[in-house]
Amino acid sequence: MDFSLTDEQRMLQDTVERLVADQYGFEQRREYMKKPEGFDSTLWGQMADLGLLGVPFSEDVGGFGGGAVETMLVMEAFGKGLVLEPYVASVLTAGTLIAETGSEAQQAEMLEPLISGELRLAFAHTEPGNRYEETRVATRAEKRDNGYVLTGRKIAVLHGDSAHRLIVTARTAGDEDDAEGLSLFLVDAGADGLEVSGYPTNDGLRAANLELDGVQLPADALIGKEGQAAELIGLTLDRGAFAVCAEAVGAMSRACDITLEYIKQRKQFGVPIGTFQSIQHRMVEMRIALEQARSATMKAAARLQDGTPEERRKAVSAAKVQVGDGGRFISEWGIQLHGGIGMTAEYHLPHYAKRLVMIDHQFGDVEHHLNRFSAMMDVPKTA
Amino acid sequence: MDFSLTDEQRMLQDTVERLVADQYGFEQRREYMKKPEGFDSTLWGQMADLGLLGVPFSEDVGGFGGGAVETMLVMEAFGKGLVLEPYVASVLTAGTLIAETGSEAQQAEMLEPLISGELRLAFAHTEPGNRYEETRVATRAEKRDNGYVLTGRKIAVLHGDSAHRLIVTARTAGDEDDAEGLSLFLVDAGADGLEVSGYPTNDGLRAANLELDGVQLPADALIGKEGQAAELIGLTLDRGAFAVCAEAVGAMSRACDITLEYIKQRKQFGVPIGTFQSIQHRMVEMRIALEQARSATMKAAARLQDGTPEERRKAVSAAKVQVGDGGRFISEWGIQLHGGIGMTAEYHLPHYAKRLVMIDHQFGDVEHHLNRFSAMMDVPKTA
Amino acid sequence: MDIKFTAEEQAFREEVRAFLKEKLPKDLSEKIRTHRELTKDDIVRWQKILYEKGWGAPGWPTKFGGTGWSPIQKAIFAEECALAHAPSQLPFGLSMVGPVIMAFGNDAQKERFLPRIISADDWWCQGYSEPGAGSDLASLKTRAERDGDHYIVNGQKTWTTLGQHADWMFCLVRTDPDAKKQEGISFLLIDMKTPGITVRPIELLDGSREVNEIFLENVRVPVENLVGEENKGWTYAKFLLGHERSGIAGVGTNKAELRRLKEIATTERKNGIPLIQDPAFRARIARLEIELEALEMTDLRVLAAVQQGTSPGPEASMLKIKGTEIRQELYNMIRQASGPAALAYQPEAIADPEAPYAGPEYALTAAPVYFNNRKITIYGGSNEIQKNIISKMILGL
Amino acid sequence: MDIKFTAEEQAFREEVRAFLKEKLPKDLSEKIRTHRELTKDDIVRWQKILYEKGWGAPGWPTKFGGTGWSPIQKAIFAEECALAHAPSQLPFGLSMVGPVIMAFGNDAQKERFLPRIISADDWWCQGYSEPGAGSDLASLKTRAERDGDHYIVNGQKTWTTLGQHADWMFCLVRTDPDAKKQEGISFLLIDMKTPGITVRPIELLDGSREVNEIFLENVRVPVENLVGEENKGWTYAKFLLGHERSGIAGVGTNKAELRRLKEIATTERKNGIPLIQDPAFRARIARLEIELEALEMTDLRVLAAVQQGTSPGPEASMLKIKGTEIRQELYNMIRQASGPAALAYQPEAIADPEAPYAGPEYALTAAPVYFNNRKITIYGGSNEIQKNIISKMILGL
Repeated sequence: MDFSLTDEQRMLQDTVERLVADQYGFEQRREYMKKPEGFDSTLWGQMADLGLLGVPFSEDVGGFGGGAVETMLVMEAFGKGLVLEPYVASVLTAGTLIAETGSEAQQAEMLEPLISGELRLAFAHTEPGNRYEETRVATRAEKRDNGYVLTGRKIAVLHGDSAHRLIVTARTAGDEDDAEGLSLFLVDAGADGLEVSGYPTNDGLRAANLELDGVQLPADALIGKEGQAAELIGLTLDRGAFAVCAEAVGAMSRACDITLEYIKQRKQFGVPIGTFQSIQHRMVEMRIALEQARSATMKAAARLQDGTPEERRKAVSAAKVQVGDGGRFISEWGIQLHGGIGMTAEYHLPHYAKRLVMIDHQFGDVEHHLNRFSAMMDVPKTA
Repeated sequence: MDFSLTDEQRMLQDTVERLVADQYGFEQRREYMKKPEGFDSTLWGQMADLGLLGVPFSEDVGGFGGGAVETMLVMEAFGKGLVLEPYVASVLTAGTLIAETGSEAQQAEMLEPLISGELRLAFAHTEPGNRYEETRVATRAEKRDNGYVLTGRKIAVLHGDSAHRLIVTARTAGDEDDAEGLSLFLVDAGADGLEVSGYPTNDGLRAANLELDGVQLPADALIGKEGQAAELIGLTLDRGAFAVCAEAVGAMSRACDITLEYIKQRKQFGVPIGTFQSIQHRMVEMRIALEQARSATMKAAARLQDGTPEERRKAVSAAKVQVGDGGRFISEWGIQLHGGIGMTAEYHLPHYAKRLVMIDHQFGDVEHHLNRFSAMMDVPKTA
Repeated sequence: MDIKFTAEEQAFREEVRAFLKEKLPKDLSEKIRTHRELTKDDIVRWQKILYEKGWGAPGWPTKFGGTGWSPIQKAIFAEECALAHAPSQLPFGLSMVGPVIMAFGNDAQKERFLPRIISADDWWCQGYSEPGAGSDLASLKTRAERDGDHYIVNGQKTWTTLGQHADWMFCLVRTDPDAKKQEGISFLLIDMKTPGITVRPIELLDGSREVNEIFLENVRVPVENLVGEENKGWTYAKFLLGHERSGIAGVGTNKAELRRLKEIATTERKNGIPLIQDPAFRARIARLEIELEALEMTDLRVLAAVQQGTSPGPEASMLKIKGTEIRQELYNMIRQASGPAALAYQPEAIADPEAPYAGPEYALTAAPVYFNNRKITIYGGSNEIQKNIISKMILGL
Repeated sequence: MDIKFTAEEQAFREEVRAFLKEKLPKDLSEKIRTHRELTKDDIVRWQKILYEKGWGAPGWPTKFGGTGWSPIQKAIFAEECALAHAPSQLPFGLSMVGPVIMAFGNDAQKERFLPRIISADDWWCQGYSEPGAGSDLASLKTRAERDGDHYIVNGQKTWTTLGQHADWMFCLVRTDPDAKKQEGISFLLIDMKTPGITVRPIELLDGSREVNEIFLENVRVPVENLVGEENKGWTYAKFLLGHERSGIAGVGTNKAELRRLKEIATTERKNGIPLIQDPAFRARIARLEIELEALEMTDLRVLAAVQQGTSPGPEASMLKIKGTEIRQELYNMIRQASGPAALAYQPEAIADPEAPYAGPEYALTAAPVYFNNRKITIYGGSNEIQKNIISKMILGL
């Protein structure tokens, strides 16, 4: 049992935190948001230069060789700055998938430009009919002419409009909710028959809907084994869920700090409102929610690193529930304790609130993960 | 829309409130609890003399001709005094059943002594296997020799040990959870084959478990039509649920008053703890819970009086949920705001808390009624 | 005790319902149903329709052109309007400055201002809050100095809802700088076209621009626009705040939003079955409905007391607390029910019902409405302030 | 960062587990599992078994006969004991007066008192709280006046847990009546057999008699029983309160009770199927388990910090708040799960495992345990006090 960081981890943390402190002021972030991609590509390049885009990849492909703990450190710092760049989409979900499951050719082609920031990927799984389910996929990939033809719709693809290539989940066999028959495909953003409609999200990030209308793919667009992607999809979604949990912990801690600072200086009836006991107790409850979310996220990190799939799934679901509930609690009370100023777009706090609440719409919400945990929970055998 | 009471209702309320104020001091109640029946039979006689035992019965059988509003007034006052007498068991559930469904002979035989306090009844429905379900009954009544033979177990029969006769639900046909095939039987407390094991309950009242081991009954022990009792059982349980809701409103209001008084006089660090904002706000939340529970109970009264069975069921379930949650909230915070003294048997508040929490175990708990309401709730048709 | 609406009340409800069915424009009700942005014209149009019918001022006595309805009738009208997705009537003239003018204004003011409120010819906004003052109105800084027949007003107001459209503002100003906090305040009516007034919209977290900062720089206000006596404004202000509270529980709106939540949960599918069949989600809806039904009854109990002459007083604070808690949870559940589609932020489509958008209709506004409605426990006296009021006025703490 | 127990820690856990399996008497563990009343002898018996093993004082350094375990080891031991349903060790000697004597007592006191705490030859109780003082310890009224070699003690203590069995009481007394509130207090050790001491059990709402009032009337206490310096007792009292907090999260107990809740919910049937298959009830259990798993991790984070020399300090308040909230909700759900059978109140059967009772075993204690455990958010510094501590010490408010 050891909660301390290695020297390397501490250096990584310093690097990211410095980057965020230097480059993610409130006004800077506003400017990044206005760019066509919805983030700053120069900064993306800087992240590459600092080695951040290689954090989860092994050293022999030019990466940092980091695991879940390293991901957690990066994402927590990103959460403090409300970083807009497509790190979860390109590096932690799609990128990790290629690194682990891509063919030698796919890895050779993509990992180096991914780590250097030239290539951006996105992971396209959600559909109008699947809400947060892992294996409910209606998008079909038909085998034809030594390749595949994809038809279907994807929604809420994080950073799908700025990605150069998309990893798309599609069904090569089976019915809509079968775990069997799911496959992963690489699709170029400019492919014929693919329409990408990007839009901003409520938290200032970006996403896209995809229309796949007979998109023709060569045989080597397949990632991994045909029809066997269910477990991989589950793992990838869990990685995404874990990443946004860590991001949320960063955002929650900033939201707590901002609120604490505010109630110390804001005066009403001549005294700081932080001297009112009901406000103090609420602030304490916010801090407890933060610590509980942090603990659950740390446990998820451990289980992603060394757990069985079942342990990983349970721990990720537990963390997503804690982060979902705790994030909302901190967001809502953060705004409430601020009063009017907490409602305004010109103030920083509500942007943390928006990100925290939107995180509940990514990679499964509280209800989804509570159900998943509940189904896996140890129970005595029924007599 | 008229929330005012008639003169008659106001007089009834005054009568009951005076009785409670005069006869239900803390020490008096302690003494009543020590009696073998668990209540004071002299007081029961007084209630009869005041006409209280006739409240729900029609005037032509010597009753008051009251409806749900009258029941509510009586029970709320009883709740304020934590009255121990078997009013719900004998008058409001079993008694009303006889008055509405009993044969002429049954009514002629029982109503007068019931109203005069000589005869006490109890309603025995709950079984080890049915929790709070209305039609899950395993107790069997077999037809034999121009009569019936009852076999089964009943638990948590309110005041079952002091009743002279018991109304027992049993199955004359069908499987354990069929709505069809349920019947009601009158069983004498001293019947052969009936074993009544009484015990105090956690709130200072009494209940009993029954073992029915081949209890032989004549044909006229049947109440109503054979096999058709399901709706009647439901109505009787709803009447019981409503009665304890009204009782709970009375107990909640006393618990609020006691706590309010306490936080005004109790000093800590030199000032009354009622000046601490967090305590004030909690007290306000307790009062809101009380008002919401009162409103829901009033609506249930209206629906019992003039609603369809479906409306009645919904309103009773809504009230039982509000009372269950609100009663627990007020009990737990009432104790917490009191601190140590709120934990002691010598102080009055915790006795309100115990009754309020135990009410959740009678006639269906929050979970049961939330499910029932949820199933009946209006929803749009599924596309 | 008879907890049913009387035959007359029921007939009145039918009359309102029939009127709404006939006269409420479909484009407006659709905008309200789907939480789209209303234009100034939308709001004016609906008020003029009510005015034509004679229902322009449900809360006013007949002698000032109001309906003279009883509290229960007003509640029935409000509920039916909400269920039919009618736009809300602007409170600034009808519920705020109007009653103050009726009670404390002179005849000239009554004749000049009251009719134009009902007919929607004047759009009013409020000049109460100031930057940094929160719920502490008495710490007011905006000054008005007498200069002949005019006051010269200097200062800043904020959180002025829909002030960007306003013709007139009612404004608390400090006329005696030496008086103690709550004294020396006056109640002025200011023509928004007067030189020296600048309106700056404040963007809220959901991107909406419904509140404003208002800067007043040497604004000349004729003395005839003073309501009541100089330095007595605090009395009128308190009167106004007391008046603001009818319909505060928002039962009708809550019912309409509950219905909408159920519709969404019936459309959305989870694991292939309608979300509303999910036992846990359905139980949460049931619990909200139970709370709302109880609130409706609590509201009626308060209304019945008002009808019999009791003041709504601090009980209204309970209604506000519970009503806003329920509404916020409704919007929270609508957001959750909308799933991943609720991520998309498309303000053009919220402003323009003809514009295209990505997701299902309800997902378009699910998150913005949730965020925007965090305000309802803050504005108009935060729920904490409401608890302080109950604590003091009802509990005597 | 490596969030796994080390091989050594794992081996230690196995050792504890094996010991418990072998040495923990079945009748005791069954009493604990089913929440029956423990006799004095039950508690002493278990302490003596631990003492035999050399584990009588898990929190003490080896030189005083303790185990010298690390914080993580102590946590593992506590968790395994809870999971095996071992009785709790009495904290009054081991966690309260023991550490005070070690830190501030003289050698004679150490030799005389410490060994007898570990061997369970002395049963200690605490004399801190006084009637009407609540969490405000400094308003202490019990007086001790010097009379030669003795103090004469007069006053009253209350909430003295298990004082009815006690051989000794450690007691805060006022030795300088003129000093300011927190000064002038001394820390005395009082032999409960001394004339003038009356112990009156207080019946709690569940009928249990675990706390007492203690009346002291001209009780003569030898001066040698003063710990440390006269009038410095407040310092020792604060030290003691800081020490009382290890294991405050109660993770092991919470785990054991969660397991029990699941067993009950598996046995109980609702509509003919096990209650644990009811989606709403099951989801509530899941949410508690999620909270508990997070609390376990929070607890380990604090322990790891302590292991590295940081003081547990105000973070322990968080553990107390969350740990007690979870435990109360566990008991609440056990009560609910037990259904109508939880109505029965049968104290004879709670006191005597051989006595008959009406319902299933878990229903017997479901309600009394729920009621009794309302105390855990009150005693030992109420959760509101804990929030005040965090507010002041961590948040700087």
